[in-house]
Amino acid sequence: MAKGDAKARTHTTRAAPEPAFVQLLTPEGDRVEHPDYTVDFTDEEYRSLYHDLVVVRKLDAEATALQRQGELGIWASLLGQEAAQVGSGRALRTQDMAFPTYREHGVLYCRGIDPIMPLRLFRGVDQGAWDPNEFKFGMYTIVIGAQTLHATGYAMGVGKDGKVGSDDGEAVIAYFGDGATSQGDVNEAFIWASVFNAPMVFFCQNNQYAISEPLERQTRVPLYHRASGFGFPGLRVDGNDVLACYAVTRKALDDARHGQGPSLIEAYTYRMGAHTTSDDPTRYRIASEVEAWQAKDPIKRLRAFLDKQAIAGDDFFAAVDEEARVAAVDLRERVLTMPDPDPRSLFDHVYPHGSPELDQQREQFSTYMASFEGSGH
Amino acid sequence: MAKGDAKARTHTTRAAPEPAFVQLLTPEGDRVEHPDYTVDFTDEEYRSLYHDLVVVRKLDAEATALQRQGELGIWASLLGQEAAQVGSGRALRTQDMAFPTYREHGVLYCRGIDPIMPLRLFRGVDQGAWDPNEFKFGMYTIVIGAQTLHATGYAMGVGKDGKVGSDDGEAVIAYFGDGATSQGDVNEAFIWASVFNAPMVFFCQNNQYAISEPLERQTRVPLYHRASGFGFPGLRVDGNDVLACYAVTRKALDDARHGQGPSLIEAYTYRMGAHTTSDDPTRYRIASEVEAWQAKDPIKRLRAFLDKQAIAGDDFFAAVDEEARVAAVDLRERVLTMPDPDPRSLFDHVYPHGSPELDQQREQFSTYMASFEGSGH
Amino acid sequence: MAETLTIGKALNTGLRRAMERDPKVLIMGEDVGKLGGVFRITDGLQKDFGDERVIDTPLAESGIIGTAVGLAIRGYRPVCEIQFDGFVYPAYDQIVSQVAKMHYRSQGKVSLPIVIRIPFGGGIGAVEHHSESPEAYFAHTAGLKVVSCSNPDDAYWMIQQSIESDDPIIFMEPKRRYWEKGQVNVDTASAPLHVSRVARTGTDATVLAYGPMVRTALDAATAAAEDGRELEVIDLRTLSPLDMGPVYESVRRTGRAIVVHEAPGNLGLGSEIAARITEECFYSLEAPVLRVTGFDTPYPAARVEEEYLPDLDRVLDAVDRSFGF
Amino acid sequence: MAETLTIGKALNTGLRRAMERDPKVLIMGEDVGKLGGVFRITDGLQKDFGDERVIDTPLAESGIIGTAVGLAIRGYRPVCEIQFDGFVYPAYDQIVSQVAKMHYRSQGKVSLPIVIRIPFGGGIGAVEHHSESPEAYFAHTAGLKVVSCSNPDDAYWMIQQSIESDDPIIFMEPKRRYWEKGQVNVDTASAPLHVSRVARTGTDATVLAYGPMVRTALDAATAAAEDGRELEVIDLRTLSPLDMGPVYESVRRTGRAIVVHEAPGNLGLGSEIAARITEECFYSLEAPVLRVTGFDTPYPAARVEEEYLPDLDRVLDAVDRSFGF
Ligand SMILES: Cc1ncc(C[n+]2csc(CCOP(=O)(O)OP(=O)(O)O)c2C)c(N)n1
Ligand SMILES: Cc1ncc(C[n+]2csc(CCOP(=O)(O)OP(=O)(O)O)c2C)c(N)n1
Ligand SMILES: [Mg+2]
Ligand SMILES: [Mg+2]
Repeated sequence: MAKGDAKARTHTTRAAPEPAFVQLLTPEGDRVEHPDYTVDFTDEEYRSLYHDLVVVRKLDAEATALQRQGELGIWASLLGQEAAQVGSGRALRTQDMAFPTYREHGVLYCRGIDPIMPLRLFRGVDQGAWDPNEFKFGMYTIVIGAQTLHATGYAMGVGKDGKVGSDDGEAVIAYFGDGATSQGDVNEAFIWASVFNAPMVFFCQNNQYAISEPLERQTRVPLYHRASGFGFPGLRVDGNDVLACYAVTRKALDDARHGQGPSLIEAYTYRMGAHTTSDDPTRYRIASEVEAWQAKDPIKRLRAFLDKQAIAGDDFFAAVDEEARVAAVDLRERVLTMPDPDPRSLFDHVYPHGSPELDQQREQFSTYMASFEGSGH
Repeated sequence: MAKGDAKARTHTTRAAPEPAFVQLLTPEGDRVEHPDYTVDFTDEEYRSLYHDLVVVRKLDAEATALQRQGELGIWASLLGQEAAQVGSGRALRTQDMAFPTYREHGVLYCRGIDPIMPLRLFRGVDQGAWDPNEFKFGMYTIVIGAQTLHATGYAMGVGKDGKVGSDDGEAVIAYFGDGATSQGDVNEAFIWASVFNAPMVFFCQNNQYAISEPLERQTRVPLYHRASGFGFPGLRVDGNDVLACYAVTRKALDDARHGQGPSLIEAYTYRMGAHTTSDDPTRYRIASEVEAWQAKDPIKRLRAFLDKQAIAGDDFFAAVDEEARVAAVDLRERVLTMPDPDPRSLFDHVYPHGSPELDQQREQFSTYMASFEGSGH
Repeated sequence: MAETLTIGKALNTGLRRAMERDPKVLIMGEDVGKLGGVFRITDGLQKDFGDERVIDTPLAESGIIGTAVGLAIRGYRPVCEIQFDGFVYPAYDQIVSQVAKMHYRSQGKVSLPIVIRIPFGGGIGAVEHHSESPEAYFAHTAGLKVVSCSNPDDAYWMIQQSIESDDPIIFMEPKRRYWEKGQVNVDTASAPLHVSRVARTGTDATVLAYGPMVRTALDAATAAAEDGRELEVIDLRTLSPLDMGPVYESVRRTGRAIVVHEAPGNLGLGSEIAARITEECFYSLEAPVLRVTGFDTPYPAARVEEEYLPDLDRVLDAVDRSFGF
Repeated sequence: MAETLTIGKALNTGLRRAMERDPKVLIMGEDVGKLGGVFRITDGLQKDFGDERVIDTPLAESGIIGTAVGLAIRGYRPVCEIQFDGFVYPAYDQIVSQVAKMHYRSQGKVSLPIVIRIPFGGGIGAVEHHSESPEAYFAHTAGLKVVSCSNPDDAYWMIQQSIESDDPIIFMEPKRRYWEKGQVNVDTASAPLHVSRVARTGTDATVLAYGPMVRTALDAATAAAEDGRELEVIDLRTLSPLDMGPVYESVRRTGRAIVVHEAPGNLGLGSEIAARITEECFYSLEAPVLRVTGFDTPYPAARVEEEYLPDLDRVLDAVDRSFGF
């Protein structure tokens, strides 16, 4: 029954600016009502949402700058997608688990992980070694779509643990992009989640591009339609509206934790920057398109709202900016002073129980390295 | 527009015995009307359809018997699925291309391929060496789902060749089972076909089982729903009704050849026998279920129809049975006298351009084999 | 206590023991439930442990392994069945990019105690994709361990040891030998998981084999003995890491080595083993290490598989050639 | 006529020539269109040949290869780009079970003239999955041919020869060398596709390499020459089938061989080459064939990749060890 409801819901999102999606805050910063979704944040919570958006964008910009200066090998910027990430990331309850791609720096931040962690990965110092179980946030996953199956398996485990069916239930969210929807793995994850009625939320950030390829290379209908063919609800949300992203994700997670199975959220947004710092988007998209999206900026609209509603004023905005600046300076300093890993560490952790072959290789390598010592090599 | 039509069609199949599907001939042999589909066969054509159903079943039974007697390694019987295969197989126009699984002996027969061919494969004499391009019928594909991508690629090629958009256009049909719908490849084929608007018909024989696993292990909604999520029409047809299978496939192929893109047909049927001769279905399904489906037998109902309509009488039925018997005897004789392949042939055809390494291995092998000659080995 | 079991039944019993011992152990795969798997290796387990622990999955190998990864992160110990060797490839990405690497990437924070069972090899008269030997693909992949059992006692113990191990393990089952019987000591394991073992002692040449070819090698040794040649047969058991100690020791004594496997020779296990023996025992070798393997063709039609597969005669022929050096 | 081109530009120009020559040649892959591929190897091709021939595909590697199979059956000659080495695995099933086998299964009735281009190897400071060397997985697979170019002239010609060949070919591109320049003779190919070639003559030891490691081997030879040791360097070029003739000839002269590759040593190409050399040149070898390879770990984080990758010093160290025997 709940399933039926949810499904119907998919098709009842009110008439909104093309394309139809759930929106609670217009680009101009006006709060609009939606029949099925709302938020009741305190002023403090609104301000804190704004804070997170600003800090996350600033840290991201700092990482991009660090890459330009040669301090990172590459960087995948979240610019433009802050609302989708902070909105969904804050919708997670403590017990919920998230499985990211390589771009979810905003969600990572909401999970309380030190924002330096992904920079270690992109600097090439490690491969993203936070503890997924400690922070309830999986490892970054670069192979497109693979994490959606991990998330689904994890969610099956939640079910086996009896952690579904109450307010304390656990839910799992899998992040992926518009491009990822074409991978077999993602579609298999849809099947598994629906067959096992796993407590899953599939959160697709449709940022309109998979590197250079526009959405039309992956689908000829809106992506959120995909879900219905697998037998679970799908909806589209304004991905630049942090309130709407929060509301729909919170609801989907709560449905999942109460045993109502999976759902798909398509957060309709835009990748404002390059795919990564290695990319040159001028080759495949025009400036006017980017400008049109500039007008829908997620931070600007929340700021306008806070302003209009007198929830926050210039002092607050200045204070947040300063906090973000300090955080960025701190990030930079820690990156610059980050030591390179010990070469011998490359042999560590291949196997939980080790391997005599690797022990031997490590030893030979150490001897070999030692042979250069003192030789000025 | 045509696309819209087709889609609407999906949801307008008239109220029919549960589950809702396109049916033109009831299990009792009564012709029923459908708002969107019909057939206008001549009496001769009706009789010939019946002929094919009977012959195909008889040959299949003979193959099963041959396997039981140790003449084939294994056999995948089509018992129960004759209508889905002959109906769709005869709906193909000469220029159309088909990509089968390992069970499409009925379609193979309709394509004019000597029915001995799959027995060579299941006997272990070869790996199914008919010429796909000569017969417009691809090789049997055992890896579940792989052929759906081949079909889609082929269909993209049809488009590139400008062979879409007129009555002479070419269409491509991919066969697969209910189990196959869970494979990444099949879902990727849906995506490719829809993005490139390929002239494809996806023909899923839902025979209710993937070996021992019932449909619920693959989906929680009817399989034909899957298509809508990918943006093309899907429908369910009574897979035991040869007329309906013919009609819906013919229409879908014609739509495809005229440039209206892909569609999915779910032929709702039942695997009356074991998955293969190695399988023991008593482990996972009950006799009463099989009996219920017995009443929906595809041949019985067409015979009843021909009888009631006085299109054919006992003489005809007897003649067809005799023809089938003779064909089966012929098949058996040819299997029994089939020579084993020359062991040296195992080195042939690995590469179109050969390989010096293999030439050497073949030569060494020949020398080695020769060393036994005269030794009574 | 010793029981006489087939390899298949020993695996089944070993799985049962593992499930009894640890409630986190799950069985996943196609048809593993009511059917008990197409080879009945999981027979009766769903009946006794329920369908939350013995899971008939949707038909997609990447899904099986990918969800097993998630279950493992959640604390489960999934034992995944791949129905036949030739059907593991759709899961290849999840195996080599995810299963193999997660412990490394996470610097040990995530262990994936996943066992992937693969019935492998030919000789059963099957159609294509049902007779392959993909072990080299996995052995070449750092982060995976690969083992293969050759007899009921090893089947019984190695499957349990694999499930207990926190390493991700590819468990290659000699499908053509499933019905072969032997004694199983159900009280004590005769050896740890990652060691190779002398299966027959000999002095003249060393024959190395694993899985289904161990029986072939032993048969060859029996035949050779009649001709007065004593072959030492080593059952490798662990394919990655290789346990070369007993091999080097043997080859240093015999001066000759022959590696036997069904997989194509080119870049098969035999090439690695030959390279290592040559490096380690260079001055002991009377002849180059020879390889008796499947040919470098796709697995052929069943009616010629006997010619494709190494057999007693081809092993003896290689022994002769070794002595010809 | 000789032109100076980078390896990347030589590939691009070679692709263009092939497309001009045969309208059936198609380019397929992720971002191969407007972007020209992440390495710009297909730069400008969609503009000039249209999007029916240069196809930006949905993001799924199995789909790319699976549809290429269908296009090939229809008479096309698809050239598929896999964006990075570590992303080929989702297509593994289609490659090893379909592409590799269809000619064999159909007894020659179906040819699949598909080229699968894979930029491979490390040394570019990338994140995980972007620096792998999966060639052994393909070389072990009967039915595939595998080649790798190491310089602009070969890049230009080998890509054209691969596209003209009816064999399915895995074309390994040395991504870290894309920007290295060299002379390309655009009139005549210097060699057929499946031959190895002496890249530098020498008398003391033979160093075998392919793709990105050829440059490393040549640098090592230059350094060794300063120390009075003349290394012969052979660029293998074809990894399956291997062209061992020139290798045997060389090793019979030098008595020593060192194989160099980035891929992990365990079951890498080096093991096969070592095994074959030992079989063929047993009495000529002064030392076992040594291997200088990536370690048996997943590809490590970029800041330690220099230690992971074979370099000049490690090659020279192996030469020293070879002389130590
Ligand atoms: C299996 C695989 N194929 C190719 C790539 C290379 N690649 C990295 S990101 C990307 C595009 C992803 O697009 P999308 O899913 O929309 O996510 P976005 O980057 O836009 O957030 C591609 C093709 C990859 N990482 N994995
Ligand atoms: C990739 C792959 N995995 C597993 C198998 C083993 N297998 C053969 S048939 C089959 C079930 C197929 O079910 P379905 O698609 O419904 O087709 P049906 O046999 O019912 O016609 C399975 C699991 C296979 N052939 N290929
Ligand atoms: Mg995107
Ligand atoms: Mg079925």
